[in-house]
Amino acid sequence: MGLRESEAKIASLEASLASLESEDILQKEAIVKQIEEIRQTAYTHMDAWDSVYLARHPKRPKASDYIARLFDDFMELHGDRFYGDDGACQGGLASFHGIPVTVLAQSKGKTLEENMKRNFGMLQPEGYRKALRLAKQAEKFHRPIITLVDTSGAYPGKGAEERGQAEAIAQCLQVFADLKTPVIAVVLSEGGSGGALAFSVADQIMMLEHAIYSVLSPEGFASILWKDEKRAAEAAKVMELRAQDLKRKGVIDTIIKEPLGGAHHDLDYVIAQLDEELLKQLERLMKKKEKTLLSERYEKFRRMGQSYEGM
Amino acid sequence: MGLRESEAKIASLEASLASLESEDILQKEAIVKQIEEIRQTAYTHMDAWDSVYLARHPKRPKASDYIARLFDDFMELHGDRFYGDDGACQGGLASFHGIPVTVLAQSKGKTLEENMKRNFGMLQPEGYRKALRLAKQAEKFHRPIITLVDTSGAYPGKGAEERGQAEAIAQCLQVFADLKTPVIAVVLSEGGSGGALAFSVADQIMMLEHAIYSVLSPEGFASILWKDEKRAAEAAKVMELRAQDLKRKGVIDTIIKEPLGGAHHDLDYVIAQLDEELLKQLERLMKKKEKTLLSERYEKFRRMGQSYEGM
Amino acid sequence: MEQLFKTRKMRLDLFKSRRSSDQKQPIDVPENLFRSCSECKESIPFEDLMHNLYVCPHCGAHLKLTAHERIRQIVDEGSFVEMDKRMTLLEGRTFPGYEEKLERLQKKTGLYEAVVTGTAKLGGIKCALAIMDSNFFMGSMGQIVGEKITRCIEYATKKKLPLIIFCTSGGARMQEGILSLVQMAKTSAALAKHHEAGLLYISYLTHPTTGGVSASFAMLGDIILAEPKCLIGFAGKRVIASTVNEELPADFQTAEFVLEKGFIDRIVERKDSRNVLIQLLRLHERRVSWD
Amino acid sequence: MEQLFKTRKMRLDLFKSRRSSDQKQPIDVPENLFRSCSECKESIPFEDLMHNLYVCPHCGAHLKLTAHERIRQIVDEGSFVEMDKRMTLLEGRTFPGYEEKLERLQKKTGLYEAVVTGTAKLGGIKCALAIMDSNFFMGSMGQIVGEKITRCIEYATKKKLPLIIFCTSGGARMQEGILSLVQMAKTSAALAKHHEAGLLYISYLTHPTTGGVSASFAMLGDIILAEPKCLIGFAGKRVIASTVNEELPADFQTAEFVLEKGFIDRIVERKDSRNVLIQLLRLHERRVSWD
Ligand SMILES: [Zn+2]
Ligand SMILES: [Zn+2]
Repeated sequence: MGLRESEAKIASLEASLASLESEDILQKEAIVKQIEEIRQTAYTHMDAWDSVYLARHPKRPKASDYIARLFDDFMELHGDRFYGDDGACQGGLASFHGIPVTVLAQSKGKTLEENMKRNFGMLQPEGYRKALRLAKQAEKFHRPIITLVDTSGAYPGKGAEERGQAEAIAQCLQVFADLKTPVIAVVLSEGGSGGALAFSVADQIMMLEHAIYSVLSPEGFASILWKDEKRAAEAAKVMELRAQDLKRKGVIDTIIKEPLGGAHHDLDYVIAQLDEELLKQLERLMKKKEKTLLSERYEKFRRMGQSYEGM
Repeated sequence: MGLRESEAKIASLEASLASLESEDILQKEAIVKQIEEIRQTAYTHMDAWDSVYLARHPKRPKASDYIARLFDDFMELHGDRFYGDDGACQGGLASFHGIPVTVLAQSKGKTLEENMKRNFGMLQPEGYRKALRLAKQAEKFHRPIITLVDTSGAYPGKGAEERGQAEAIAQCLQVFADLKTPVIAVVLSEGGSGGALAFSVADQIMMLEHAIYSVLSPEGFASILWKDEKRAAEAAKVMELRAQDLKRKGVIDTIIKEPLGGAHHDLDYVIAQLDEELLKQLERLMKKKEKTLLSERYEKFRRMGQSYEGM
Repeated sequence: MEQLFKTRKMRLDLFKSRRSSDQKQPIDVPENLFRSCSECKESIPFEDLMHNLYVCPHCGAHLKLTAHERIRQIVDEGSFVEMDKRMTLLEGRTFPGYEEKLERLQKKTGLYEAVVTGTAKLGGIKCALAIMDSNFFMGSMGQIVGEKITRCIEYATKKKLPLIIFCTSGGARMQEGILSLVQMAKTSAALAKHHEAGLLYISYLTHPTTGGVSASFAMLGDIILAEPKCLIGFAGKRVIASTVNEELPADFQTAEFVLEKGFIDRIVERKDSRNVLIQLLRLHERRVSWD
Repeated sequence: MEQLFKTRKMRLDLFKSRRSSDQKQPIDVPENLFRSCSECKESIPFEDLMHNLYVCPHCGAHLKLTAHERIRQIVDEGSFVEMDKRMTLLEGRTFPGYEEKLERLQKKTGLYEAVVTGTAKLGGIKCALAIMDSNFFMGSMGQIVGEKITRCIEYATKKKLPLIIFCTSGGARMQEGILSLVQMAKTSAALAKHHEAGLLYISYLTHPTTGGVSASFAMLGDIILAEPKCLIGFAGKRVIASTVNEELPADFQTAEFVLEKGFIDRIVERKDSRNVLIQLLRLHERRVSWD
């Protein structure tokens, strides 16, 4: 039984629990016990497809929730200075434990209305260019950058192609690689394809336990390789898109534990860990000389995928 | 009699000359003499409004004529890498006496069709951003820049405002002020308002004898100050928009002489002078240390308009 | 860390009370005078208007401020020190009627030119400050405006100060011809040096910011703020409408429109402007422990 | 100065004659073979096609080249020295069927991976060169493609060489998962260093340049050239059409379309490509008398 089915089952058990008369104590206890068992089994035996489910869970906290809780005095700044202001990219200044930081977030909405404005967290070229502008501004003022990654991927739209999303993403990759200020990336939920990578060229990459980060969505992967979008669950299992897989491969550095059932069950728990880890890493990175910082960042990405022979 | 009227008169005299029988020798000689007199008077007693006429003369050579004659192997490069490729701004690489240079030109067309493509030499934001891109590229490779100025001004269009022509012009002014490579500007014909200024932040500013360079077109000036566009001729006379006025004010450095009647009467004459002067200045500027070059450029603009009291 | 925040909060509260007390003392205002809102045409007692920072209590319109009223609203009380106050044009006033108009405006406004420059403290942080005044020649930029702003920028660069410019301008001062145009280049060049020095420049756009000022220092801020509904644009609306031969959208060239097009960072209401500026200055204070 | 030009011209003529003689020697081609044009479907004798640089003589379509044919067309004869020729994946071929497919392609193409890297001279100027080959796994970028290109860039940086990359790619190598995605970052980081060193990078886009390659090194050239009509884009046309729920223009994502949108510098026909590259390299030769 996958997590989707388990949660459905729990929901139906909770419904029957509610419908029981107050005197059916034994029956109630049995159901409660059954719910607890399902919960334990489901949440402690999660596979990759379950992580995909949690990463996209409607109740999963969004970037704005983290911004509100992690930072003081967030002042959002707008616009790419070329074409527009992309609602899917929220950027601005904030104070983190008294340290001024630039925050760059991929933001999904919480309501349909907000999601229309935020394009469901899929950035347009303007979003990457806004991030680039604010990143260069952060560099000017030696201000560390914290990025929050949550996007299913770049937006497959006509305008996004016309206005050069390929170029915009490529610029992010090149500029962040050489940005003379510390950068920390946190993969919150979905880290899909080039859109996520554009915000992940960082000195330290953290990832929430049930976030996913992959070359493509499982659906896209199944569709391209097996011509069958419905085999997404199967794809998820071979794609190694979970935090634990990525840590093993050296693509991310730190896993932020989530409470049983996912971040939305206890956001404070996640925030507390993230806050501690961010402060620790920020202080570590801010101590480094610029040259060391940059050469270590270079080496970090340089090392990814070194298993070849026959040169 | 202004130049417009003189040229009209000459044209009608030439027509009657052509209609005369071949035996009317005396009559012919009289007309030829009359033409020559008008020509001499007209071309040697030109006022500002006559310069406006010549600067906009349909036969006046365009930036593309100068590019073809001054440079070897011009390779045009396109695009701003943000939104589009502006036909009103022609930029590219070329060789000038064996020296690689970047050429940035404001280009009017010669036919209606070409003018549609080139928007009559009025740049869109994309044009300024293309120039900025190529200017930064020139800086990367320590390649001198030669700009050719010929625009009636920025384009008063809806899209140009939406895509931030104010920002694009401002960026040109700031970036060129600090660009770490020699820049020479040549005002070819019309240098109108911020659109022209964006291409004129240079170490050396040359101007053709009958080109004009002003805060606004005479028509616009008359319309704003006197609410009467028809007083453009009068405006031209008080605006001090001729090369000689600008040299006196310290806004330009060198005047390139034109043949009697304007550049279109003998382009080779203009090219020969321009070629010599460009080479001389280029060699002079390329010898300078970067720091000297930049501080002299700064001082050049810093000094403009220093007549104040009462600090 | 917590202590730091407490201190900050205390300081902030102090400023707030100081400012509100400041605002409660009407200065030099004849009693019982009314002014009508330029937007909704409602008649408002002058004193009410002043206490409301010259924002119309009926429709929220941000009415025109003099440079000195702006300074009073923004800076720590008594901290403003003016620079180059009496600078005026020595030559080049030859355009018919120009000299007379300048003199008339000087008498009327008490200003010598369309910008007031100097230094001040905001929340205790020293910065260089230039405030344009559209009561003087529609805030148009001639040689003196260009020169004063350039000096202010240069002073900021030399003293490593953050810079704030409140923009309002109808564009270049036509009467000064080409020498007004080149002020765009001069001020932008000075900003290039300030930028190279790693210093903060906040540009604050107010109604209207157009023409040559919009296409130079107004658009070059690290951070660009704007007052609600103010007009921001390069070319004039009427000229554009006749070029494109179509109706322009109602909000064309408003701050809200320009924000959506990606060219300004935030729209800040007048009541928040001092606090926002202080917050920005604080976030850019030079940290001893850093670099 | 004149002498300099004469020498250059002589050199150029020499190269031209060298290349044309080069092209007149058919190499390893079985006689009387025909190939049909992928665009107009005309049948063309293989030898004619080869002499025409694999451009269809009927419709001008620029047909697919192997990496080695591209090298033959571009570089000074005999000047190419390959790097990392036999580099292949040691681990991470676990995806079902992936290992077999790699081996099959290696046998079929004679290549070890989808890119050939090395150094060569063009018009006598040495440069680093990477040429992708879409015959191998649609030119998709996995760890080896990323590693070889990164090494090639790093070599160019170390030896202060200009760099030319001929791009053609269907995108990331899905079978290698996240490690294919991060090659975009790795190659872009290497280019950042090459760029910082003030060196020239020319990106040359050929059919098709899409996905992860388009969103990394393909779009980072100082100068970006493209072959006529080649497909350039990030997202797939079908996906976009279903997202926007409308017909896309016929020329959507063609080189001509992308040129108009401002993202490439020039469209260069295959017959001109060698000369254009040489001209660009010459214009960027390091001048002794300068800096
Ligand atoms: Zn009102
Ligand atoms: Zn064909």
